[in-house]
Amino acid sequence: MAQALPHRERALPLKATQIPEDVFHVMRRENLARWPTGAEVDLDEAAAYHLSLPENKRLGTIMRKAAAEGRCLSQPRGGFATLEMQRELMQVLDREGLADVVPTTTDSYTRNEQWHNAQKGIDESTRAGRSLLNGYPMVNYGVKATRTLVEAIDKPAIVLSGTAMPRLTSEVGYAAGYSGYLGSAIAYTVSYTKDVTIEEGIRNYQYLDRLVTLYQQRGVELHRRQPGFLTGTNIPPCIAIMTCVLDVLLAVEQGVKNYGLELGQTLHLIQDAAAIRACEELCQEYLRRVGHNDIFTPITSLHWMGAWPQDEAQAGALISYGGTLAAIGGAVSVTTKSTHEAIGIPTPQANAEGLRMTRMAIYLARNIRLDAMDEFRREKELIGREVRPVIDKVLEMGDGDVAVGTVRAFEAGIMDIPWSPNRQVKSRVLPARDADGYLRIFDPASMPIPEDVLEFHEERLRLRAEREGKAYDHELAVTSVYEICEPLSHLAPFPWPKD
Amino acid sequence: MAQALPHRERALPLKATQIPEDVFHVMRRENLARWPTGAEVDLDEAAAYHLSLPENKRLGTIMRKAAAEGRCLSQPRGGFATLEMQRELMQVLDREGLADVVPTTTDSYTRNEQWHNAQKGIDESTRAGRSLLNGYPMVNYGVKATRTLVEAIDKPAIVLSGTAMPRLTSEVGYAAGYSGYLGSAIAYTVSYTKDVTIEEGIRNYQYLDRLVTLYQQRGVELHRRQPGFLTGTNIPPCIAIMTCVLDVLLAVEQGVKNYGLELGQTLHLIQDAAAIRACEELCQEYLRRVGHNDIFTPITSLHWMGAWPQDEAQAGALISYGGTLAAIGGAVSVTTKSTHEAIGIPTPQANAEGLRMTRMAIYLARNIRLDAMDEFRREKELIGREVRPVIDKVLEMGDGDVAVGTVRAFEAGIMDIPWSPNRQVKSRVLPARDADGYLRIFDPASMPIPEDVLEFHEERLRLRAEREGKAYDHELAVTSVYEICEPLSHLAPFPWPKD
Amino acid sequence: MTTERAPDSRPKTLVTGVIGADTHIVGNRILGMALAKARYKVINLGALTPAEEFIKAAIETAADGIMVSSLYGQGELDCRGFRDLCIEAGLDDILLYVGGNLVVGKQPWPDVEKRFLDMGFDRAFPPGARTDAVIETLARDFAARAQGLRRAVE
Amino acid sequence: MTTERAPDSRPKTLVTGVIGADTHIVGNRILGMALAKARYKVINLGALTPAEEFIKAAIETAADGIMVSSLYGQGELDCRGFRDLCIEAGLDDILLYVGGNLVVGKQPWPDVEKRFLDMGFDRAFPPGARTDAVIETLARDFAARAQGLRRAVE
Ligand code: B12
Ligand code: B12
Repeated sequence: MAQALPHRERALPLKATQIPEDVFHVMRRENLARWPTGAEVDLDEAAAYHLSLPENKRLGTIMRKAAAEGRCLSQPRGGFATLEMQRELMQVLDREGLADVVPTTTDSYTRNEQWHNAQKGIDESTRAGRSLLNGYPMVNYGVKATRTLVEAIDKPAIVLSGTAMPRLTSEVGYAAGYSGYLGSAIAYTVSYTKDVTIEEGIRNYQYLDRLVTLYQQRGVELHRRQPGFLTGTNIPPCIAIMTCVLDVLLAVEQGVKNYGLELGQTLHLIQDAAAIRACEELCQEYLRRVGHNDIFTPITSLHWMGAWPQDEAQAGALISYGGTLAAIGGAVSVTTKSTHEAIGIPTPQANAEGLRMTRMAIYLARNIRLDAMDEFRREKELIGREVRPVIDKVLEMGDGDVAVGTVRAFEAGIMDIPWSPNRQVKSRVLPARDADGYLRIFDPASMPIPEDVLEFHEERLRLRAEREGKAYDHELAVTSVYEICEPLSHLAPFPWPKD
Repeated sequence: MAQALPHRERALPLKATQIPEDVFHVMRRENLARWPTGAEVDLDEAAAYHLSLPENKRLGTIMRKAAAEGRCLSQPRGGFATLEMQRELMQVLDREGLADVVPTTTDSYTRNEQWHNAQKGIDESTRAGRSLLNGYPMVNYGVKATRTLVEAIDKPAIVLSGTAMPRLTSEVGYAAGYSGYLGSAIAYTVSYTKDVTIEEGIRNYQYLDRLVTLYQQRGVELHRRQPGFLTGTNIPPCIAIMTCVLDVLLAVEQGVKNYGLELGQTLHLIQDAAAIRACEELCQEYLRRVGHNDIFTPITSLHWMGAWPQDEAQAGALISYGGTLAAIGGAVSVTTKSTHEAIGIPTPQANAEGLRMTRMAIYLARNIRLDAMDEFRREKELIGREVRPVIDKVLEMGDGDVAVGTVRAFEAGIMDIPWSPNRQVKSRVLPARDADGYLRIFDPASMPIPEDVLEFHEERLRLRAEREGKAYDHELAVTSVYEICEPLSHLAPFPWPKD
Repeated sequence: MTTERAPDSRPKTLVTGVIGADTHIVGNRILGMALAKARYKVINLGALTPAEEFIKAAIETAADGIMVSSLYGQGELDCRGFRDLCIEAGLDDILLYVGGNLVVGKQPWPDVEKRFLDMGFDRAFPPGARTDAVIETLARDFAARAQGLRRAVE
Repeated sequence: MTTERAPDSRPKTLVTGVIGADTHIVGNRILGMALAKARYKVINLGALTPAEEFIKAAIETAADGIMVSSLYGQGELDCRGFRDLCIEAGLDDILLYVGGNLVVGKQPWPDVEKRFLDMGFDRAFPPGARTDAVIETLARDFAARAQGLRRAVE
């Protein structure tokens, strides 16, 4: 399970500041020694390899261009147990799906550093002729083998590895020629682990972000990305954005410059558009406060991250709307799902269809922006009023150190995440959908969100309870978890009863 | 082919005023005698049958309720050659598709009153075990058989019969218990016929609308509907709305009260929303001018009516966006297509999937309205400035008679329709899509649209030509016909070339 | 649009139209425009054209080919016996193309194609065919005919 | 939510958790809430729980059943030998349920169900199962057990 911190490192107090070069050198050596393929990582050779890649394979560059040109790129998820299956998948996503960014999702054993289990998964999958792992065991295959994947496609590749323990996977992935890596200290520790502490999570991602600056020194601008979708379960934009702000503040201390933020879609057109703008603005606002004016922070919008309907037609509407929301919201990229989402990992073909559907939806909505609407402005301003008091409190608690503040804030429940599996997280904050389809906060628990804002949330949620003839209690949060996966006969019945 | 007008009727000059009861009596007798099943029509019995139907089978009522409650109903198209195939289709659409309104599309021989050919189609289809007709031959089957279709479903049924010659089909359909009928003089004559004159078209629909008032006198409020989508080929909202206004003015003269208007989607979110509002407002404005304050004119939005992409994923996005556009635009109902659109008439299942996808999309966008946006207001106002001068001119040309004015306006090209197959229509007006995705008028031909408005259209179209590096000529109109059916690799290529 | 030309200097004449009770004129009209641009002489009969009218027009204009559009699905009924009508009228060898959405519903194209070739059409085109492809095939077929073949071989 | 209750008066104890390296806690937590409401005593081990911990907890609490969640697709690997572990620990007859998205990808449910029943689970639930259905089945199975059967027959 969760790898304990190396001895020497644990002795150092947690701080947000950049890991000193000599300390990092030792950390890297210890890290790469943990599994045989670690020996394949040669930083100078890897940097040279990146520099040899054409522009269309560099995610950092592609994201900057897309942002400058107002485009919305598309990217799916996808990983299978063997190199061969993974290669075929990536080629289908590239060619049939027209993905702008091609992913490699790692399997969950790899994410949890159970490389022996991952090896069993590879072997069993090879025998069975089908994938028994939910992703590609990147560390087991190592740098050289994995590079053949980057070479099999014409687009930039990104590593998707939901984990609080990215140290070895990121070394292998970046060295293999992946130019993007998704993951961050707060977001993944709170949503992908049970026992990893926030402190450990922060230390692990400090490692990853520090690694990126080594590439930077060698002229390679890698893309880092924060998975602000968190537990994917009715995360109100403000909570996602709080983690975005804190995670980007942590990353820039290590020297990262090209840092994307992800937001799961709420499925409310105006809330999502407002969230995308607010996220970018608030991140930049707090970056400026600590003197950073040159950090590139593009926003990625994610197809609905909560429970999906089993009906493929309904799922199709979510996919397509997901493209619409991303395009209208002005996201720089969108991460897509498929019509198989409720059931299992999609086939390469279903995955590619999800991409094409999304791409067409983006094309159709390419010219629409809602920024001039009052409702948009009101919602964006509301998000600011939710985010700032909490972040300010976190920074205050850290006495100027964002890492320390974050740890303390989670301990105190000042920062809280809905539906978190992590024991270090109170997870008492409870969101629910309101009468107009906005995600609101039913119970803020100990989060210092202003009273007047909470009154507004409560009013909208009470209105929903009233309209549906339900009690105003936490069942509103539970029904909101199921809502989108309900069959249409329940969700949108024919309005007129017989007779 | 086109049935010549009965002798007596032709002798009467064309007028918009209501057909006198005694004249209509004769007209009906002659009409019903044209095919054996005509004898099955008994107006009093039919009216009693309608009154015996539960509320959920009355489209007139359902449309009023939906409008009052701000709902968007869903309705597909669909017709097969035999009673059995048609019954199965309607049940699948009702139950698996959750259609709020269940259609019966007639075949094209029936539409053109070639009932002998339709009979051959029935026979061949029965033999082949598959439909060789593109719809249900309603007149051949007659009232009693067709009533079993109405009885096989739990929703209101509507006849879809694109034709300028609806006299006998409408008699059979309404008598069979269908409570809605799609079709109008101007819209269908200009887009579904080659040799039928506008005058004949008007007379034929005067018959149909007059028939509806006979039911009304017996306490049955039937729904009539105008197919403002016209030739479905890049119809700018203003041209659609001109035909809506003229057709509703013609219908109310015959006594119709419950008259829906259809608008094909332009696929521009704001243009479509503006068009829906403008259509309702302009129809009501002109109705008030002639003293009608009690006409119910709900708007139906139609999934893209131009050429569809063959890729089912792309088609899925069009379907889903079609639900989004209808819901956000505030349409009272939406008419759906399927992923098979580019190829052929869909299977019942594919048709039902299109319905469910649309229904989910409507659910997702149920709370969004754009009326407060400046861009929406500007666009809506623009439509008014396009429609009024033309309608005012048409009414002027008719010396107060809208029927006469319409005929003269088409002769003079004052009213004109893009891509019309009808020889009576100049069809010199040419639309194209502009730089922002709005449908604009490239060439107004003889339509009296104000100069300043046309300058605006030209400016937007020139901008597109410039951006695409194309000449500013009529090829803009031709590429706009193909645009939406292009494969994604052409429509939205990966933006960065290899090196 | 294409810049391909008819293969020999005398411009070929083509009769086009939409057969039966079919009103879909858009593709037919665009095809006609493209054919004219490619230097064919185009006699366009428009929508809703009975089979007999195509043949009449072909005789009157001494046409080299007939281009039948059918989009609405009933083409399978409308097109039966079209070649026989041609033969009766003495147009035994006139080049016959048909294109559009030829049958009702989504059916495997090879089956549909065979059905129309069996009816005596020289070529059938699947849904959504583009004018460039049509014009290119026409050029090849007329070139083959100049060499005494019925049509070009693939 | 359901109002169904456990069948006899002594509340039954159920151990629940998400097996393996799986972090999907939402459905498991909601299921736990619903079981508690239906008067079961619920020992919830949370996400990322090794097979051994389920069994340890079952022994410690003298549990009547174990409810294994697996959502992330690797349940097929994680759940192998689960019944054997129970038997080794002397929990030969403990009621074993498994539910979630049990395998990688969209596979026919009857195949998947059989795979898990063959592993020794008493019941396997397909993706998206609702708590009401689970609780109803539990009540029927415990009632059957009171009558000496292994589980209720359909
Ligand atoms: C939300 C979600 C997440 C969240 C989870 C947040 C959290 N910490 O809980 C996040 C974003 C973190 C996440 C991560 C991942 N996810 Co995920 N996730 C989902 C999603 C969208 C919804 C799950 C959910 O919460 N449903 C709502 C609850 C109420 O329903 P439920 O979980 O199904 O539980 C109900 C029933 O199943 C049943 N039930 C549950 N347990 C049991 C037990 C018993 C005994 C019984 C009888 C019944 C029962 O009762 C519950 C209540 O009704 C599903 C797809 C879907 N369903 O739409 C994918 C899905 C489960 N995830 C998947 C995957 C692959 C992953 C990742 C591995 C990879 C990735 N894509 O990043 C990681 C997992 C990392 C890890 N180490 O585990 C796959 C699994 C694929 C497969 N089986 O083939 C799914 C199916 C998506 C897909 N199609 O690819 N995910
Ligand atoms: C626009 C349209 C209409 C418009 C037509 C306007 C007009 N007057 O022209 C309207 C709305 C009026 C209409 C009506 C109907 N339509 Co319609 N329509 C369409 C649609 C959406 C696009 C057609 C189009 O204009 N395409 C653009 C042009 C440029 O392409 P094209 O027509 O395919 O032509 C190209 C090629 O096919 C080829 N080609 C064409 N002819 C020929 C001939 C030869 C010899 C060759 C070599 C090539 C060739 O070259 C052209 C240029 O590239 C299609 C579906 C689709 N394709 O997306 C349905 C479609 C053709 N319609 C259909 C039907 C059924 C109808 C109706 C019967 C019923 C209804 N739904 O109302 C009525 C027809 C009534 C009648 N009596 O005919 C069906 C036919 C089904 C089938 N074959 O199984 C289709 C396929 C939709 C569907 N899937 O159900 N329609």
